[in-house]
Amino acid sequence: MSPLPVMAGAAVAWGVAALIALTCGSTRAGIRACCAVSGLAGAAALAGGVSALLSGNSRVVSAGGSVVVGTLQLQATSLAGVFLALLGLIAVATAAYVPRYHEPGHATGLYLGVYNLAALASLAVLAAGNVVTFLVAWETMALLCYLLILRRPRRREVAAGAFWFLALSEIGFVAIVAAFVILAAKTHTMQLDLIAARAHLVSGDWRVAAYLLALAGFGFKAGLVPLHVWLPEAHPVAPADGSAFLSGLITKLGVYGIALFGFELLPGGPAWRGVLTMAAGAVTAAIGILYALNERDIKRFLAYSTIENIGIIVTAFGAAMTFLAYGQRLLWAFLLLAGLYHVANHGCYKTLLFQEAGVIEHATGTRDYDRLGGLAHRMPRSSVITFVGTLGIAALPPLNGFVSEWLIFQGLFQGFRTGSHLVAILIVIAAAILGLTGGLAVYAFVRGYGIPFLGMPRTRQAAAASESRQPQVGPALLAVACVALAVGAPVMLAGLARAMRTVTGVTLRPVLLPGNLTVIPAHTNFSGFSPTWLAVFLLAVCAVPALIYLAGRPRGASRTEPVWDGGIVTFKPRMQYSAMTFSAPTRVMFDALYRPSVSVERASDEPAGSSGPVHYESEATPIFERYLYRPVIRAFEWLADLVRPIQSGDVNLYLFYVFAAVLVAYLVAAL
Amino acid sequence: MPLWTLRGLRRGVVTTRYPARPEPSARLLPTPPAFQPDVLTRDLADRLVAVCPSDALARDGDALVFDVGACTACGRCQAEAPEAAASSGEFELAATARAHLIKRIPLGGRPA
Amino acid sequence: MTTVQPSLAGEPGLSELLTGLGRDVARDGRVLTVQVPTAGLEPAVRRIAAHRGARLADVFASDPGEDRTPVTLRLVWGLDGDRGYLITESPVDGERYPSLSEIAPAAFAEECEIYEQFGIRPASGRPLNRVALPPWAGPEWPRLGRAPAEPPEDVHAPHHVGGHAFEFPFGPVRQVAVESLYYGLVTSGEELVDLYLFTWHKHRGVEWRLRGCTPAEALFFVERTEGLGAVGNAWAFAAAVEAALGLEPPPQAMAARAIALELERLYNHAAATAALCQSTGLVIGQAAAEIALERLLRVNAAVFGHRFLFGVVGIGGSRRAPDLAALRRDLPGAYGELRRAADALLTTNSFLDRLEATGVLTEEAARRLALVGPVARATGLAIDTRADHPVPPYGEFPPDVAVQQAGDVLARFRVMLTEAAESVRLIGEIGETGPGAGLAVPADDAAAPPGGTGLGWAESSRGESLAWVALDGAGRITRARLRPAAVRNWRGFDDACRSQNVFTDIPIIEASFWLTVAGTSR
Amino acid sequence: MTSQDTTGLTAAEASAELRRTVARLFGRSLHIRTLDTGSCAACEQEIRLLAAPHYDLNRLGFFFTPAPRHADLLMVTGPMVRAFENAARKTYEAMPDPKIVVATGACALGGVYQPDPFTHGGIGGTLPVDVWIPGCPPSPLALLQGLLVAVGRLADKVKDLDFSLNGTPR
Repeated sequence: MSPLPVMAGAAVAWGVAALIALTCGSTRAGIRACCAVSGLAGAAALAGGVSALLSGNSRVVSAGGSVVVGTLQLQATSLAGVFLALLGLIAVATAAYVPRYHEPGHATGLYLGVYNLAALASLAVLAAGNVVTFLVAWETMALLCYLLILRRPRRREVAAGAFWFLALSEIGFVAIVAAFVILAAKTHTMQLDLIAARAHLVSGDWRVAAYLLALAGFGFKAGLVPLHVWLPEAHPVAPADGSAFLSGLITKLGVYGIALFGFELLPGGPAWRGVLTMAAGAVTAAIGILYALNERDIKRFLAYSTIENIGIIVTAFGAAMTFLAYGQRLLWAFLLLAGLYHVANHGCYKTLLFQEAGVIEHATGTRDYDRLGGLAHRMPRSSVITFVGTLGIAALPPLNGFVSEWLIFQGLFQGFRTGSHLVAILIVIAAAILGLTGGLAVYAFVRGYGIPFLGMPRTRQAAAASESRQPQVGPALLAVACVALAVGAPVMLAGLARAMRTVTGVTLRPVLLPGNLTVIPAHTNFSGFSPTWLAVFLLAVCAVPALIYLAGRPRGASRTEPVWDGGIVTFKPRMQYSAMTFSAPTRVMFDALYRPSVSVERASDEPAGSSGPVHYESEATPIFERYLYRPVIRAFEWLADLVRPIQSGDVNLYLFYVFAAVLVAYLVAAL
Repeated sequence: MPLWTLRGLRRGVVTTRYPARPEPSARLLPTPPAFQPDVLTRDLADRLVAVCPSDALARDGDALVFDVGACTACGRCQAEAPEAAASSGEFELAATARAHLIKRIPLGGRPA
Repeated sequence: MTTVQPSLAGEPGLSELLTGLGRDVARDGRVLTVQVPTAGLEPAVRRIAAHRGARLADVFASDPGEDRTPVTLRLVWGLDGDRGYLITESPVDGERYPSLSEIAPAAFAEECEIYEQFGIRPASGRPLNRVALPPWAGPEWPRLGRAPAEPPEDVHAPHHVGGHAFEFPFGPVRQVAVESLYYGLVTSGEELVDLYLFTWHKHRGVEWRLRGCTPAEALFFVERTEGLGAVGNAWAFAAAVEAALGLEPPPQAMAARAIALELERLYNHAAATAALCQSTGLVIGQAAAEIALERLLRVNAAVFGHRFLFGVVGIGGSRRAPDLAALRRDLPGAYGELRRAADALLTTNSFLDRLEATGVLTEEAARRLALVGPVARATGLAIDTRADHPVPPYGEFPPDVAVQQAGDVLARFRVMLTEAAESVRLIGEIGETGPGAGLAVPADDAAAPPGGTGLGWAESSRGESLAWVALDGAGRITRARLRPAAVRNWRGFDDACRSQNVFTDIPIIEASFWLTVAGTSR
Repeated sequence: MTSQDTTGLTAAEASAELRRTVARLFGRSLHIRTLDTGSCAACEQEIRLLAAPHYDLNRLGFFFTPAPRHADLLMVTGPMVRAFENAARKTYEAMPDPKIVVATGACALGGVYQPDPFTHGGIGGTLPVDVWIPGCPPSPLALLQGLLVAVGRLADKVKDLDFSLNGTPR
């Protein structure tokens, strides 16, 4: 089955779904229909992605054309296949999620129309076989996502968040255009596969320039620090499935762009290019998780965690490029593989977590961790599903996050194979930073799961939460996907490795998987483990004590007593660890980064010993907004003031401008 | 810290051998009184009952009812009537039933 | 008390203070009593608080009985500069009286207590703490006076913890063999933001219970109000009764009391040392201090017949004669144990590091909260009733007051050690004066009918212990006010804990204060 | 509220039975939780001294534990202040069966305070007491003897004393 027709089908289906949504999205039936079609489209995209992975790069197909944008050229590459499959999966999950999440209405109809078109645009980005097609699709996708975020345009913060997204996206677009222009100019073609083929025509400096422009441009979308500021602003204001789509897929499109330039179009290059990418990734990962740790808002927390995961992926890519520069083609291919596997994993559990965040918000009316608590009793199904996702994203065995991060670490640990001491050390440092990140991630998600789901409800709303009539299928589906990606990792990796041969030309298969479900990081003499058997083993480890307990449980009479509370009158919700106090140690340890500003109001200062309400705030300084973006914005405002005078609105003055311009042009030509 | 261990060792053992051997310091402890029935008359008993601050003493007919549990060994009764009450010297007073601590001392004294 | 050195009110400052305060100044020995109408209370308090060496020692109320009005509000000022006490009496009609804690913050806890017990509250209307009554105490709950009219939740400070902090509940059932007490530790996860105490779990209503007792019966309860301060509190109470009845204890009895008081100081400071070692995890040091403590308690038993010196103090004198032979035989050895342990501790850096700059109290705070005893002296406040308001035998054997400046745990520890040495010296000297038992013989009833009021004080190991009694014609107590030192110093504990400390410092600070809950929730 | 109520034994038999159980179950390792229901702090001081070198209750197989969950024996001091009753019950309920309650000191035995609106005047009415240790405060030696009686390693000696100086002057 060749992928392109299937993808075409998906595209059509999404178009139809958009139409249905726009026309009759105000009725529940309309929404159901729209979602059914959109789900079909997702399934088709999934199938297309998988087949693209299996059948390798298809040839470029030119479909129609126009004077303006040139011919529309499409191609299904196995690199895009990964992202296609992810897009399909997310779309299916979202289709299952939307009908219960959104209330029918005109705005919902509009929103769903935009969403389906955005999915379509993303598909186009991934299928683009030609620079212009790519750019047009990319820009369309960006604008549609902007509208996606604007679900409730009345609210101030919504407009602000959406604007952050659009502004940074446009800056990035400029860089991307420039990068493509360089390539097209040097290789005299617009066709991506030809560009890849003629990459040798691009001289070293131009190569680097193009790559760096692409890294920056796509970095804005992917959320590389310091280009990440839109994520924590845009995610909270979008609807849950919207932010899930943004985090699960749109940021991955940025990653796709980086991979496209770094591996497909411009493979090879100086070592420092890889090291730079790696450094950017590592810094992004660490800063992302550190900021996540100090968020009270679930969605902002998840957004920062997305930044962290993007950082991990980009670190893997950067390390891969570095290895290639030292001729380690095996590790090059291996790390690309590991990075892509992490793309798939993160797409699954991050979408899951955002959808569950939406469920929590609908059930309790808040996203503030310190207003939740005890939901495990009120929302058992959600708590189980979220737990799977949390295990995954915290990279705890046996779930999928652990597999991909293990692969990435194993790749980084082989930095010594570069032969250069400096680079080896740099790679190990990157590994160390990722190690810190991993530890903090566990910490962050113990908090991210424990505070809302365990303990006592901190508010009446949390105590009254109910998950009846809340969407369950979508997240459940993704949870299954997470487990599959973990237990079935060897199989998936096999397929992925085979597919990536078309990109890297390296055959990993026998080394990576010597049968018996064991994964080996590129070099047989290094290490290896079997995700499948690990899962089985861990289940057994958990089961054995349970069995022993059940067997040896005393048969005598037993009492159940409340938790020992020191004999206080009543346990109050204010007496449990809160999200911010749980992460207080990091605020102390990393205060150089947070620059926390502490304010305490208490009744107890005067008169002596008077107790009463206490209020303690510790706010982290938004460094990047304050010290990086604000100056830039100021500069632009200043420039705008400068040029305002020439806009007088006087016709004669404009005529004079025209005359002057012509004159200058004439003189220049004459000289 | 090793220095402290040394200090501890140098200090030697002070631990009592009780219950294996009797503890000499026990004789210093205040102990509940024991009464001399022969000299106890009704009015003497009533005087003792009156001075007892912890209601450990009561008179029931011709017996002085002494609640060892309630006694704080404050010594007021001994001060009131040295001829009739003296420290019992008993400090091993733990009882497995409250009733074991209620003692009836017959009033054997002839009214003067 | 007849031990009046000439010249109370001889000082210029005091005389014009008194003239400023108004007409009727009664004088009983070293205690001045001034009638101040409620209207004039605020300026009077300002005037006195501004007076050099004046310290708000206690605030309490009493009513004529049967919940009748007016409630009389009494402020007891220690005029430490002028070697005397000043009591202002103000009858309060109605529910409100001028807010004292606005001027003298030390009055706050008593304002709360008076509200709970008599239903009158400061006019400022600021929220009050719960002190002695449990949250569910309704109007039917036994009180010294009328129950408050307003429902408590309108008046009591609510405990909300907002923002990035939470309350760490600790108690009332805490570690093994410590008293019941509830801490609310408000923490940001690392540092301590705030701390409040609930002590009502142990409130036994002693003052409520003493009404109608004879002083002798009352003394039995007073000793058992705070077992680790039995002598100090009993002395203060007995002195108050003696002042009320005009009794004069024989000198040898006062000497016996003094010896008991210093022995009490010794074993308490040894116990505090042991607690400090325990809180810093210095096991062997703790053992050494506990050996000293046990031997000191045995000295008590050998000298006075009771390990905690119960029953030594009697109304009008002393009921027990010290066994001076045993004292001279055992005390040096027992104190030697403490000395050795202390010397070793003062050379153990791992120990001193935990104490230094922990639980800091400034002199200003100590003055503001009118703290007493070693806690106050460790901040540089040289107050000691033995020196400032001497009663025999301290008149001729003045202690030299140990003072430290730092105000941290280490400073308190050093103060305690210096005081322990001083106590041994005093015991030695006073022991030479032939102390013995003996009770004052009451003056013949016809001449002086029993009754009246009196104030008494003593420097217990925790600081100034005050007592005030009013006796009716039958010589029974109509109102007895006990103010052990713990009442004052617990509120300093709040401040000390808040000053830049983390969780693990709190046991250390508590040990260095060495207070009892029994003393404050009596 | 003891664990033996159902067996229809009298309180004395029940506590004797219980102490046999304890002697069997806990042999020579018994964990102690203390509870202050309004004492004057002297009893607490004496209990603390049990662990001090002079008495060292660990040598007899007794250990202090702060967690009632791990405690086999509850040493209760004080006259059971009514405001504290709830906490006292909670502590008792938090202990696993079988458990021993030791009333420690004259207050706990009803010596100092009479029942009144503030205190129960003794813990007997609130908790099922198995062993009573008189004394104000009971000295560490008395406490040791009480603990040994509680686990059946010493006899209840006071039962046979008559506290009369007849014949045998001391």
